Amino acid sequence: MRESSFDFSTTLGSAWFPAPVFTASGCASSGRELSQFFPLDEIGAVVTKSVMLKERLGRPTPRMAETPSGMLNSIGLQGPGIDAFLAKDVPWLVENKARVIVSIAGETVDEYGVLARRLRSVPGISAVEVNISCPNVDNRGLVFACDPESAKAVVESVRRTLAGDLPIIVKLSPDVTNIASIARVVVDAGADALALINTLLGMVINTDTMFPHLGGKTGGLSGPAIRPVAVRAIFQVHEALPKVPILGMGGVRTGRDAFEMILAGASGVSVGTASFGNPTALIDVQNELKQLLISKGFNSVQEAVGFAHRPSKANP
Amino acid sequence: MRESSFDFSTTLGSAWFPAPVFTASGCASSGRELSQFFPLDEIGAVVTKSVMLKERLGRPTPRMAETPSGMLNSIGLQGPGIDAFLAKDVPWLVENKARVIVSIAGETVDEYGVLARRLRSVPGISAVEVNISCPNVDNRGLVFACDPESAKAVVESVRRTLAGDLPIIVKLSPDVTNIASIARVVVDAGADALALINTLLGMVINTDTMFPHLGGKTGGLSGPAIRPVAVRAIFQVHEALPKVPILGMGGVRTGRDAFEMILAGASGVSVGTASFGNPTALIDVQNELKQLLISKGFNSVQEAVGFAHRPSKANP
Amino acid sequence: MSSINRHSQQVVATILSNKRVGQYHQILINVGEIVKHCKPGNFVAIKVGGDHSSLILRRAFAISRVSDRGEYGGTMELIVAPHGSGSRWLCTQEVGSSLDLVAPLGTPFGIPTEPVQALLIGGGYGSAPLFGLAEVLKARGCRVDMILGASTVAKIYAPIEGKRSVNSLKIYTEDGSTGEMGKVTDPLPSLISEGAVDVIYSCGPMGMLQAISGITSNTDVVHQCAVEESMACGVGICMTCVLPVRKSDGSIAMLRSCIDGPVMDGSSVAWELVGKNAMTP
Amino acid sequence: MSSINRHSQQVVATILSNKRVGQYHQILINVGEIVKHCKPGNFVAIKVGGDHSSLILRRAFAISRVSDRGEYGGTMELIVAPHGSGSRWLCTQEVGSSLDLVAPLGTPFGIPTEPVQALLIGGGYGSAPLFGLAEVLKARGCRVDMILGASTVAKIYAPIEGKRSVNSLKIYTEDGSTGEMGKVTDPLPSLISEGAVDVIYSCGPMGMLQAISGITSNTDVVHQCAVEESMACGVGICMTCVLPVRKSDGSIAMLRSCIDGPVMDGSSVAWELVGKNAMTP
Ligand SMILES: Cc1cc2nc3c(=O)[nH]c(=O)nc-3n(C[C@H](O)[C@H](O)[C@H](O)COP(=O)(O)OP(=O)(O)OC[C@H]3O[C@@H](n4cnc5c(N)ncnc54)[C@H](O)[C@@H]3O)c2cc1C
Ligand SMILES: Cc1cc2nc3c(=O)[nH]c(=O)nc-3n(C[C@H](O)[C@H](O)[C@H](O)COP(=O)(O)OP(=O)(O)OC[C@H]3O[C@@H](n4cnc5c(N)ncnc54)[C@H](O)[C@@H]3O)c2cc1C
Ligand SMILES: Cc1cc2nc3c(=O)[nH]c(=O)nc-3n(C[C@H](O)[C@H](O)[C@H](O)COP(=O)(O)O)c2cc1C
Ligand SMILES: Cc1cc2nc3c(=O)[nH]c(=O)nc-3n(C[C@H](O)[C@H](O)[C@H](O)COP(=O)(O)O)c2cc1C
Ligand code: FES
Ligand code: FES
Repeated sequence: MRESSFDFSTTLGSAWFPAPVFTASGCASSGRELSQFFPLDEIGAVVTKSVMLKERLGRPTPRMAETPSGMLNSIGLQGPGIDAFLAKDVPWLVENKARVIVSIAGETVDEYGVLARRLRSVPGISAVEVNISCPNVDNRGLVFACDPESAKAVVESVRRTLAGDLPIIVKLSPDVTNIASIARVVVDAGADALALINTLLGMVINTDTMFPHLGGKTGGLSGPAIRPVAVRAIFQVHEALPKVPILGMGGVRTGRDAFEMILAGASGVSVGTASFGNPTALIDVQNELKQLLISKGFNSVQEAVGFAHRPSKANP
Repeated sequence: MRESSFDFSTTLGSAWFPAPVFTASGCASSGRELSQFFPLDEIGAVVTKSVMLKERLGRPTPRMAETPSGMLNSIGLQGPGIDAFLAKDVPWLVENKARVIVSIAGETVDEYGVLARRLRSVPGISAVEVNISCPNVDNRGLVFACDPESAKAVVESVRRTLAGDLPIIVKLSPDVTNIASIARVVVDAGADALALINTLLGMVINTDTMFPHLGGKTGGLSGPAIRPVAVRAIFQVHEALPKVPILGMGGVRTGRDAFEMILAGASGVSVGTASFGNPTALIDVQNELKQLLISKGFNSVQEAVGFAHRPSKANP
Repeated sequence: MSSINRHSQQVVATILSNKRVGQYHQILINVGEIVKHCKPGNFVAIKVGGDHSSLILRRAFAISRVSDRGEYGGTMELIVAPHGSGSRWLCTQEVGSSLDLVAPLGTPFGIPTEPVQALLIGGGYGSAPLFGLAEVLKARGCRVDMILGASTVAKIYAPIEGKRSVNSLKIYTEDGSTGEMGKVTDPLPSLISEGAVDVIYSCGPMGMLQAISGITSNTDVVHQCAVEESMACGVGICMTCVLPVRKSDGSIAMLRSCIDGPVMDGSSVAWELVGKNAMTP
Repeated sequence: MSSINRHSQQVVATILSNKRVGQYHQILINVGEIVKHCKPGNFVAIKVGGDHSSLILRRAFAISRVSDRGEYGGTMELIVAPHGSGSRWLCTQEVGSSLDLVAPLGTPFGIPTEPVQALLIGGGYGSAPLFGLAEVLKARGCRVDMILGASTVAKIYAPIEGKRSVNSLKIYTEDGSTGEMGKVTDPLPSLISEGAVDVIYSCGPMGMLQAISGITSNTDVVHQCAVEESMACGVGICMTCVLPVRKSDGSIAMLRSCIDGPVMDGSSVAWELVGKNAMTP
């Protein structure tokens, strides 16, 4: 395989991207900050921090704790609200030729619909990521992604509003008994693609103060520590729903890790926490991934998606 | 606090242990191997590898993969079966003055009852750990611990058989949407204590062969990587059921880690994977934990259990 | 903000020296070209723990001083307190070993265009960036007084060369082991009422910065403080390092101390809300 | 098994030398007293990646040679192939650095009480423990022939001193870059039928061990092989390193290669079941 004829592009639903490496929501702010380190148009797309309807200050500090090969965060969806976001952040990204996936988060089912409506006519957006891993205010604070009924209602509401204008990527939580069954529910409700996985719920106790370390008590666990859980989730969901594109994430730090997720069934890979330790992680992962795919004889990303599911000689 | 008057003992249900540090099931074989490195009577107790009714060869190799700050295993409950185990392993442990917690695993609800019956009159056993994190053969391979109904049935069956002879510790899986609700179900069904947590389901793909690395495809994730998930589970369950003793585990490597779990609500702590990297980990953890508790001014282990739940001045 | 971190780069640098000074380590690093863009107040983010490290986040350290002369080209000095695993690892790195770092990061101290009376206040290793700042202020014709404080003498960092760049230096320790017994804030009210201070530059524990802000609050004294919040990324992408800052309309914004700081206007920080639930804006 | 690992200890040892030899590193470590208990076939488990390592498991290496004389007291030599992150880290450790290791572990090669004709077969770094074994066998009056093989010359480990302790040494490479072109198993059938071999001692890739077992299966030749399975603990507590072994009644047991091995009776290993679902016993 010569590099020149290798097809590095990928698709998520009807959205096309020239490369399969993306930022992870909440790990690239609105994109500007990383653009000091590399041109944003070189990667597949910028997935923006989940935006809510109103401005939000988020959780008290400390908002982070480092853990072995991982970290906890409890940002609490701090952000400017959808209006300021659409007025300032999206135009800047479009001007800088970045492809944009907007991540939205609501406190109620209706809020998701309202957020989706705001996005409908905004130029330059490639897809919407629906982050359902936040607590449902109407329903005892239950996380939408942990409850099939709530998850379904959210996706239906977004689907109704967008009606095919933009591909819908639904982001799931790994903190469920059966992720493949939740995946099936949201796909039936209208998801075009799935993002797997959000952080795992975790806690660190500060042994000096003898209280939970984070201002928000619990936090989301991310980074290399969780990669085996992410790969398992991607593998299980791809096995159950082989035709549904997956945006894989959770602990990707090198091209090898991205390749692992593609073999498990991801069509694209997001890099989150790794950028905190290495501001050019996205570019490094992307270059290494391309070399790996070529060296393994693949002609395109697409050929490698889910390759680990092929029948083996040893265990047919 | 002077060391001499410090009370390092703990209890799990009606069972008393002179120290709160235990082996983790499956991470100390039957105890003999570790006794080359330290006397077994120095630690709280040996929790034996989950034993099944019949001899079992387990899963094909490779059975392990190292992951960032963790590892996957897919042993598949290899073991000699309950009869050989009771004939050979338990007497040896008793002879060597180790306190013994026997871990049992069944493929059906009835098997658990049968296993419990075999233990009833065996001298020298302090408690039974019921590992319900294995697949239920009768019920589509669903893991008992992931299904409240199956979990309940198993615990009831063991409870009926043991009728107070031995404390029952039920070991839960973190791979559930709501661990506190499963905890409540098994306590209502008769568990005297809970063991938290078993491994997380994970996968590594070998990027050379481009197949899942483990012979069993998926495996259980253990080690420091999962500690934040374990601490969170212990904290949540202790909050929901403050009177139920918890045996905490998942990534404990130092005295600080054990202390963290005790603050979260554990009455005792098991050390598993850490022994693979350091054969005297149990002794090191135990010594460090004791020093920490004393330096923080506690008079006993008991005083520190769940201490992180006290109201704080900052967030009353 | 789009100009912030415009000059920051990731470089692999070599340790030229590593000396214990009291309870700190003074570490000199050969960083090359980037020193040209380093200003007092900027910080550096360092990868710790080696190639297979389980510590995945960089650690932030104030740039104490830079030099672009000398036999090694651009060098940077850090003053590191061995606190937890990452900073301890750094303190044990030997001369000749490599460090992966990103610098310069964050906002620098603002330098007045006119000569003013500047008071520099440092707590513990917080004095590190103040000596470089003093030199710049002196070159602008400012009067530069300095007050350093710490719990005990071993935590005072005050190199002899540094003393030359200030007009006066006063030291306070809580245990009285050197200088006056007391806190850096003790002399402040009288200095301010005497009109001896136009601008305070401070760096040190958050409690100290808050106390100084309290004292300067109803005065004309400008207070530029270098804050210190737990940081996961250091480059503005994670939102973990935020501080509550009062906007002109009185509402609260949570600003990132890595990119909208570390140097902030002390009077705008809503100190009473740090670590509290800030609620809606 | 209760006597196995009776002498094993965790020690912090110092690297005395680290030389590249072909594609391997020859690493000499000052381990002290424990050498007294190290026998050919035993292995050592080493902590890798430094203090904050994300690599939480030890790495196993055959003990190539030990010496309890010399200026340093007890020393141990390892031959390490840079394979993945842990072994590569080990190969980059410099003279003077410390290693945390547990040794000696596992079963040693069985030494015949009578003088026999021994054939030692090593594949790649598998030759490492064979030279020490050769010395012991020679001292017992055995005839010792050695065959080494690898894909290419850089993967043949055959130190000059080592050659002195064998009666003959033959080398095979798959690419013919040194010695004969071919495999170590090529000459076996004729050597056996000539009656030139009583016992084979082998160490190398599992495929090679299996092939030798195939050739010896219907002969009187005893085959002691040192196997290599992925190991998490190295001390018998995790059950990850198992191999299917045929018991006398024909049923299969899964034995731990760390504690019931690495040296095993080649004829009892159910090679065809390695990595397969062994089902019920
Ligand atoms: C802008 C800035 C400048 C600093 N300048 C200096 C300096 O000149 N000299 C010096 O000794 N220290 C300085 N610090 C503090 C230094 O960053 C921490 O001591 C260090 O990060 C602790 O890491 P650790 O691994 O030793 O401790 P751990 O407690 O094990 O660290 C755990 C995690 O928390 C983070 N963390 C813990 N404490 C702090 C803290 N105080 N600030 C930011 N992150 C923290 C770490 O980055 C790490 O991710 C500065 C911090 C900031 C934000
Ligand atoms: C008894 C025994 C003796 C050995 N002797 C030698 C020797 O003398 N020289 C030498 O170069 N190598 C030897 N090996 C192989 C050596 O242990 C592996 O090359 C090494 O563990 C690979 O670690 P890594 O981090 O470089 O690779 P990785 O592939 O990154 O290792 C990942 C994990 O898999 C395990 N693993 C991977 N390959 C092996 C393997 N072949 N055997 C056991 N565990 C493995 C590692 O221990 C680690 O936990 C021996 C192995 C065993 C079991
Ligand atoms: C600091 C931080 C903030 C995050 N914020 C969001 C968010 O706003 N929306 C979202 O869907 N996921 C969010 N995530 C989750 C990541 O997008 C990603 O799913 C997760 O971190 C796993 O990937 P990683 O290990 O590469 O970071 C956040 C993660 C981190 C670490
Ligand atoms: C190799 C291995 C085998 C295990 N076998 C069992 C088992 O038989 N029964 C059980 O209840 N848990 C088993 N576990 C889970 C541990 O007991 C423990 O719950 C888990 O590993 C988390 O603790 P750790 O991180 O300290 O290892 C096993 C874990 C490992 C790593
Ligand atoms: S440390 Fe990440 S935004 Fe400031
Ligand atoms: S490596 Fe753990 S039992 Fe052999």
